[in-house]
Amino acid sequence: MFFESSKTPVWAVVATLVVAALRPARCPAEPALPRVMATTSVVADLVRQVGGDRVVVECLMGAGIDPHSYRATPRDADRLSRARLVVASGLHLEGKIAELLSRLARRTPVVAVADRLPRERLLPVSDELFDPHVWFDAALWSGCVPPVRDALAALDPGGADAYRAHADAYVRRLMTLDERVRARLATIPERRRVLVTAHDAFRYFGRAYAVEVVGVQGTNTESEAGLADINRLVELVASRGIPAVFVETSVSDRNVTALREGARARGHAVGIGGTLYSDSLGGPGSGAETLEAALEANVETIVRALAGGDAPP
Amino acid sequence: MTLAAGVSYNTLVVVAGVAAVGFAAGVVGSFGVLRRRALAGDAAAHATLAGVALAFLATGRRDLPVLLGGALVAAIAALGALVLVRRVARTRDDAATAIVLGVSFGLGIALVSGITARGIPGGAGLEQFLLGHAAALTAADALLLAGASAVAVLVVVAGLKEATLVSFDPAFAAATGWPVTLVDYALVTLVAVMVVVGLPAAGAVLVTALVVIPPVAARQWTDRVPTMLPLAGGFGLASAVVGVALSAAAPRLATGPLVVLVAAAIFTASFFFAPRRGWLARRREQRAVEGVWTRGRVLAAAAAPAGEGFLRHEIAARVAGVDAAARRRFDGAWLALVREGALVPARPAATGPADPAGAGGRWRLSTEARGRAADWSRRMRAWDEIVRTRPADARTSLTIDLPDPGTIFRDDATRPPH
Amino acid sequence: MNPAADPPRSGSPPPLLEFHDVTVAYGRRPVLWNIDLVIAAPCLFGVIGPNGAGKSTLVKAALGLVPLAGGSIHFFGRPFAAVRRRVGYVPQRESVDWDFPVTATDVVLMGTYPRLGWFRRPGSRERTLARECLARVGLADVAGRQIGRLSGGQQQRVFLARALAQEADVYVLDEPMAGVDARSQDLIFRVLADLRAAGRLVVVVHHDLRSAAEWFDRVALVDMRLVATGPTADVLTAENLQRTYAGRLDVLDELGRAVAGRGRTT
Amino acid sequence: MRRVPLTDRAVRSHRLSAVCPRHPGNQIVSLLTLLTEGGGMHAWAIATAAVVAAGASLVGSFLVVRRMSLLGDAISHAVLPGIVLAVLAGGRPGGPLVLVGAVAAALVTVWLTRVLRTAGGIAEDAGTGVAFTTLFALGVVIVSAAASRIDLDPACVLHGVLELVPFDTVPIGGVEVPRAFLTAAAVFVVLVAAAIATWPLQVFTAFDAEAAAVAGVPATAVTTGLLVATALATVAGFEAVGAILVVALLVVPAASAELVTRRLCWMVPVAILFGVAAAVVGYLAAWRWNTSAAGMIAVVLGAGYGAAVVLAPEDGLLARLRSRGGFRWRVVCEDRLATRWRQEERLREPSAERAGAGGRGSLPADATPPPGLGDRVADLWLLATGRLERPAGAGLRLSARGRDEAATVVRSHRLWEAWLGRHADVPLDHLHPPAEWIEHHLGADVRRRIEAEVAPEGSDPHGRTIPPES
Repeated sequence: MFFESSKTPVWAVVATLVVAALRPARCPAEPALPRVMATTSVVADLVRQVGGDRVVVECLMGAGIDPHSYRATPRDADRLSRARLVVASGLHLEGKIAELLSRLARRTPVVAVADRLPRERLLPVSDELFDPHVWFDAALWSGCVPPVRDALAALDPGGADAYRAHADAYVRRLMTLDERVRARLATIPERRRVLVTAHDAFRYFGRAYAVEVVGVQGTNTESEAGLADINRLVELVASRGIPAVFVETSVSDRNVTALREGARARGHAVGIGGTLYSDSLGGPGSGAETLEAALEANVETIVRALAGGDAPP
Repeated sequence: MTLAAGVSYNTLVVVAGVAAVGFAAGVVGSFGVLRRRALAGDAAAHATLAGVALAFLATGRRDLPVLLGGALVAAIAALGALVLVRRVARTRDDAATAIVLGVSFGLGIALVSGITARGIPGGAGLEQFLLGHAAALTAADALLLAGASAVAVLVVVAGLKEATLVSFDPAFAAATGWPVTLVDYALVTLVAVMVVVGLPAAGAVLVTALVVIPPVAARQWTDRVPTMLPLAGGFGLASAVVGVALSAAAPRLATGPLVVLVAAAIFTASFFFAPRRGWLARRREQRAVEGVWTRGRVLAAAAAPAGEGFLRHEIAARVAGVDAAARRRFDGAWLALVREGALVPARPAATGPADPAGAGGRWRLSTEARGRAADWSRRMRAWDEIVRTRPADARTSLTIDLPDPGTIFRDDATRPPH
Repeated sequence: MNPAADPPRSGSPPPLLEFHDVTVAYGRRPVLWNIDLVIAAPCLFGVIGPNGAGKSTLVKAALGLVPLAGGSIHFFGRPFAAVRRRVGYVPQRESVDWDFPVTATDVVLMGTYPRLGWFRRPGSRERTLARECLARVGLADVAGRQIGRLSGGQQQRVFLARALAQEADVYVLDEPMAGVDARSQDLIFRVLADLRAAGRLVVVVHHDLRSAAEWFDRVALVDMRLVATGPTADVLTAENLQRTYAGRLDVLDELGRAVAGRGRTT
Repeated sequence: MRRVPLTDRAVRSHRLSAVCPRHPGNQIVSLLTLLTEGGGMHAWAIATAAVVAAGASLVGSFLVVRRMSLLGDAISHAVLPGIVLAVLAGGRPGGPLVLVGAVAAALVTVWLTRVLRTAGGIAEDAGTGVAFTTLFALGVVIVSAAASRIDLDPACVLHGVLELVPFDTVPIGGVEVPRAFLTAAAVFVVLVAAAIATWPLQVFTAFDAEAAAVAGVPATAVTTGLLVATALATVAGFEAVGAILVVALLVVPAASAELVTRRLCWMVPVAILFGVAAAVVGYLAAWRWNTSAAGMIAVVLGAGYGAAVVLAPEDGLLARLRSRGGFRWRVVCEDRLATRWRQEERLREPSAERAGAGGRGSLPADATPPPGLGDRVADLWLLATGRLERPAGAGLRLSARGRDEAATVVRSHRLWEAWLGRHADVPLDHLHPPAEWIEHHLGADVRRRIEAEVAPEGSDPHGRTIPPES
C-alpha cells in the first residue's frame, strides 16, 4: 500500500473533520478484487490474459494514446494509488513516467515486463538503451508472461494456480499465433516484404517474421524527421517498387503522406496499405482490443497491401 | 515534372513552402518587432492548441482544415485579447503577452487532457498539431503556405504607410484620424494567419523564430521601414533555403530547427558586422573617436616642449590628469603613436631597447609627427574659432577627426589665423 | 561636507566640481567641445543653453552615464565613482516607468538605500528622514499615493525629496522644471536655495532664461562649448545670449530687462 | 486516524462521487475528501503546486514590474539544449546533472538577452525571442542528431507531472514527503531569504536603474541576482509541475496583484496568495473535470486575472463604471436641489423672474420640467440623507443643509455664466448649457477667484443675484 506508512498533513486532518461532519450516508463497501494498474493498453491486455477475472485491470494510457504524449490527471493519481500492483512495459517506453515508476517500486510492486527479457534478444538503439516495442513478436512477448504471472501470484497467493493455468494457456496461444503469422507473411514475395511506417515500432516484428522494416521517424514520435531521411525513404520506396506504406493509429501520418507524394513524383504510385496498431491497441468495438487480435489485424492489413497485384519490377 | 539534377521532389516542395513562410513571416514580423510585440506570434502559436481542441470537440473530426480553422480562430482571439488587455487594464505589453500565452496554452492542455482522459475516439495526440514537421510538407501544404504568404505580403505592402505610421507613433496616428485600433487588429490578424498557416509546417517555436529573428537582423542593417521589410523577408527566405539544403544534405538533422539556426547565424553576423548599428562598427567608432582625439592631444602636448625631449608621464599629466579612464585612453594613444613611429626615444642608446610603454626614458616627436602636430593644432584652433563664432556651421560640419575647415567652407573668413 | 574624508591634495581644497578639457561625441559628432569648468564653492549653479546644446550631456558625463571622448571630470578632486554617495541625482522624468507600484514615500526612501547597502532595511531613522524630506517639498499629504497618481510637478518634487534623503553634498538636477507647474517650480527653487544656504552645491540643467536670471547665483552658458560662465548677471548679457541663441530667441529684450532689474535690486 | 484499508476507503469515496454527482453538497464533500484520501496524496500534490506558485509569484512580481515577463516562456524553451547536453554527458533525467544543465541554459538565455540589449540596443522582447528560439532549435537539432544515442522526448523531459508528484517520496521523520515538494520548498525558502535581504536594492534598481547606478547601487549585481533567482525558480518549477504552469505562475499572479494594489510591498504577498489559491482551486477543478491539473491551474489563474481586471478596487472596469455612474448620480441630485432653490428664490424675490424674462425671453434654467423617475428617486435619496425635509402636512422642501448645497451649485452656475458673458462674448441664451455642466465641477477657490474678477457686484448676466459662498 502506498500511503499506509505516511502521515497525513495537519491541514488535511482538519479538512477530514469538516468533511466527516458533512459527509452523507454512503453505500456499504463490497469485497474488492485486487486492482492492477497497467501503463499501456498492450500491457493491460497481458495482465487481463493472465489475471482473468480475479483482478481488476486499469489502464493508465488508454487505447489510441501515444505513450510519448501522455499527460496525467488527478484521477490517474487516484487510480495509481488504488492499485496494488503496477505493470509497466519497460525499456523506457513510458519516458518520464518510467523514472517515477522506478521510485514507486519502493512501496508498490512494479513489474516492467520487457525489462525482464534477456538482453541478447533485444534490439539495441544505443549502448544502454533498447527498442521497447517488443510486443509484435509474439514469441518474444510470451517471455513477458511469467513476470506477470509471478507478480499476480505474490499479490494474491490464493489464485496462484489459476494464474499459472492462464499463463500457460496464453503462452501456448502466443506460440501458435507466432507460427500462424509467420506462415501468413511468408505468402508475400520476399522482395516486396518491406514495411514502411511512420515511426520505428515494428523492428521486432520485422526480425521475427522476416519483414524488412523502415520507419520515417526514429523510435521516438516527438523528434522531428530531417529532409534527408524523407529523401532516403522516397528513394527506397521508388527504387524497390514497394506498393504500399502504412500509417499508425497513434502517430501523425504527415511523414507518410509526404513520402507518397515524393514517390509519385518519381513516377511510382504508392498506396496507403492501411492503418496499423503500433503503440496501443484498438478501443472497444474496434475488433483489436487484445494483442492477438491487433497483431492478426496488422498482419491481414500488411498481407492485403503487399501481396496482391503485380508490383513493377 | 522536371526536376533539377540531384534535387528531389520533396526537397523542392519543402524549399518552396518554407521559403514562402520565411519571406512572409519576415515581412509581417517586422511590424511586430517595431511595435515591441515581437512575441505576440508566440502567444498566438500557443493559443492554437485550445482552438484545435475546441474544433475537435465541436465537430468530432480531426481533418486538417477543421483543426486549422479552430486554430485560426483561437490565434485571432488570443491576439485580440492581447490588444484588449492593453486597452482595459494597465498591464504592460510583455506581461499581457505572457498571460495570454500561459493561460491559453494551459486551457489547451486542460482541454486536450480532458478529451484524452474521456477516451473520445480520435482525440488522442491532438497536440502533435503544434509540432513541426517541416520535412514532411506536401505540395498542397506548400501551395497553401505560398498563397497565404502572398496574401499577407500584399496586404502589408498595400497598407505600408498606415502600418508604419501606427507602429511609429500611435498617438499621432489617432490624433490625425487614423483608425489605430483597426490597423492594430489588422496587423495582429496577419501575424495570427502567418502563425497558424506556418504551424503544421514548421511548429510553434520555428514560426516564432521566423517572425522575430529575420526582422531583428534586418533592423541592424537599415533605419528605414521600406528597406527593412524586403530585407527581413530576404533573410527569412535565405534561412529557409539554406536550412532546408543543409537538412537534405545530412541524415538525421531536423529541418525546422536547422532553418532557425541558419536565421540565428544571419542574425549573429548582422549583430556583429552590420555597418552602423553592428557591434564591431560601434566599438570601432567608439575606439576611433577616443583614439583620434587623444592622439591629437598627445601630439599637440608633445610638440610644445623643445630640446631635450619629454618624459611620458609629463605628457600624461598634461593630457589625462589623474582620471583612470583618461589614463587608459592616453595609454592607447601613446602606444599607437609609438607604433606609427611618431614618438621615438630621444636618446636610444641611453634608454636601451625600445620600450613602447616604458616610463623611463625621454621621448621626442619624429619630424613627420611634428608636422602632424602642427597641423592638428592649426585645425583645432580653426574649429575653436568656428565653434565660437558660427556654432551652426560647427554643428553641421564638425566631426571628431577635425576635417580641415578650409576644404569645407572655402571661405577665407574661416581661415585660421597663423 | 566632510573634509576629513577627503584630504586636500595640495594646500587649498580641491574644487567641488571640475571639468577638464571634456569632449563628448555621439558617434563622430561632438556634442561637447573642450569644456573647462570649475565650480569651487557651494552655490546654486545653472547650466543654461538652447535645445540640443549638450546641457544634459554635460551632467550625464559628470555622472558617468555617457563616455568621454577626452578629458576628465572630478568631484572633490576625485573621480565620480569614488564619491558617488556624496552626489544626489535627479534624473529627467521621462526615464521612469510611472506605472511602477511604489508610493511617494517608497521613492524617497530609495534615497537612503545606497547608504544602507546590501541586506539592511530602512529603519525608523530612514522613515523619519523620508517624511521630513517629503514635507520639505510640500508633499506630506500625498506620501502614501502611488507615484503615477501625482501631477508632473509633484513627481518632480518626489524625485527632489529622494535626492534630499540621500543627504549628499552635491546635487545634480537634469531639467527639473520640464513639465512642472508654476507652484511646484517655485517650491523646488526655494528648496534648492535652502540647500545652497546649507552649504551644498546645486547644479541644475535649466532651459527657462527668465527664472534662471531670477534664481541662480552662477550659471554656465553652454552651446556645444562653454560660451561663458560666472555670476548670473555677468553671463546672461544680451551679447552672450545673442551669440548663443542667435535668432532663436524672441524674449531677449524682455530678458535683458529682467537681468538688468535684478542687477539693480541686488 | 483509524486505519481503514486504503482500497476500500478509496472505492467508497470514489463511489460517493459517482452516486449523485449532481448534488452540489456531495461535490464539495467529495472534493474535500480528496485532501485526505490516500494518505493526503492530493494534499501533497496541491501543497507542491502551492509552494511552486508562491516562489514563482515572488520572483514574477519583480519580472512584471521590470518588463521581463517573457523570461519564463523563454527559459521554458531554452533549457532544452542544457538538458540534452547533460543527458549526453551521462546525467539521468531528473538527476542533479540535468538540473545543473537546465539552470545553466536558463542563465545563458537571460545573459544573451541582456547582452543583446546592452551591447546591441535590441529591445528586450525581440532579444528574448531571438535567444530562446535559437537555443531551442539547437536543442532539437542535437536531439535529432543524437536520437540514436539517447531516448529523450523534447517535450517530456522538462515536464514534471504534478499529479504524480506524491508517488515519488523520501521519508522524513517517518513522514513520506514528495521529493518535488522538498525541492520546491527549499527553493522557496532561498528565494524569500534573498528577497528580504536585498529588497531595498531590488526595488530601487527596478524602479529607476539609471538613478540607482548613479547613487551607487550595484545595479548589475542586483539584476544578475534576480535573473539567477528566476532561473532557479523556473527550473525547479519545471521539475515539480511542468513548464506550462511555471510560465503562467510567474506572470499571472503578479500582473493580477499589480491591478489590485499600488505598492510593491503589498503586491508580492497578494501575488503569492493568489498563486497559492489558484493552485488549490485549479487542482480541485482538474480532479472534478478529470483533466490536467497544470492546465486547469493556468485556466484558474487566467480567470483570476480577468476578475482582477473587472473588479480591481481603483482601476477595475467596475470601479471605473461606478465612478462614472456615481458622478451622474451626483449631477442628478445637485440638479434637484438647485431646482428647488430656484423655486424658493422665485417665491422670495419675484423680481428676479421678471428681470430674466425681460431680458431674452424664456430662461431654460428656471423652467422646471416635470420630474422624471430618476428625479423622484433622487428626491427620496436626498430626503433620506437629510438634504430635503418633509414637515408635517407639507410637501418636500430644502433643509438648511440642502439649501447650502443648492446655493453652492447655483452660485457656481451663475458665476460661470458671468465669466463667460464677460470673456467669451457668448450670447445670453447660449450661456446656460456650459454653466449647467460646469456647475458640478467648480471648487470653492475657483468660485472665489471668478467672483473677484467678474461679479463683485453679485449678479449674473441675467440680472439674478449670485448667492454668497456658504
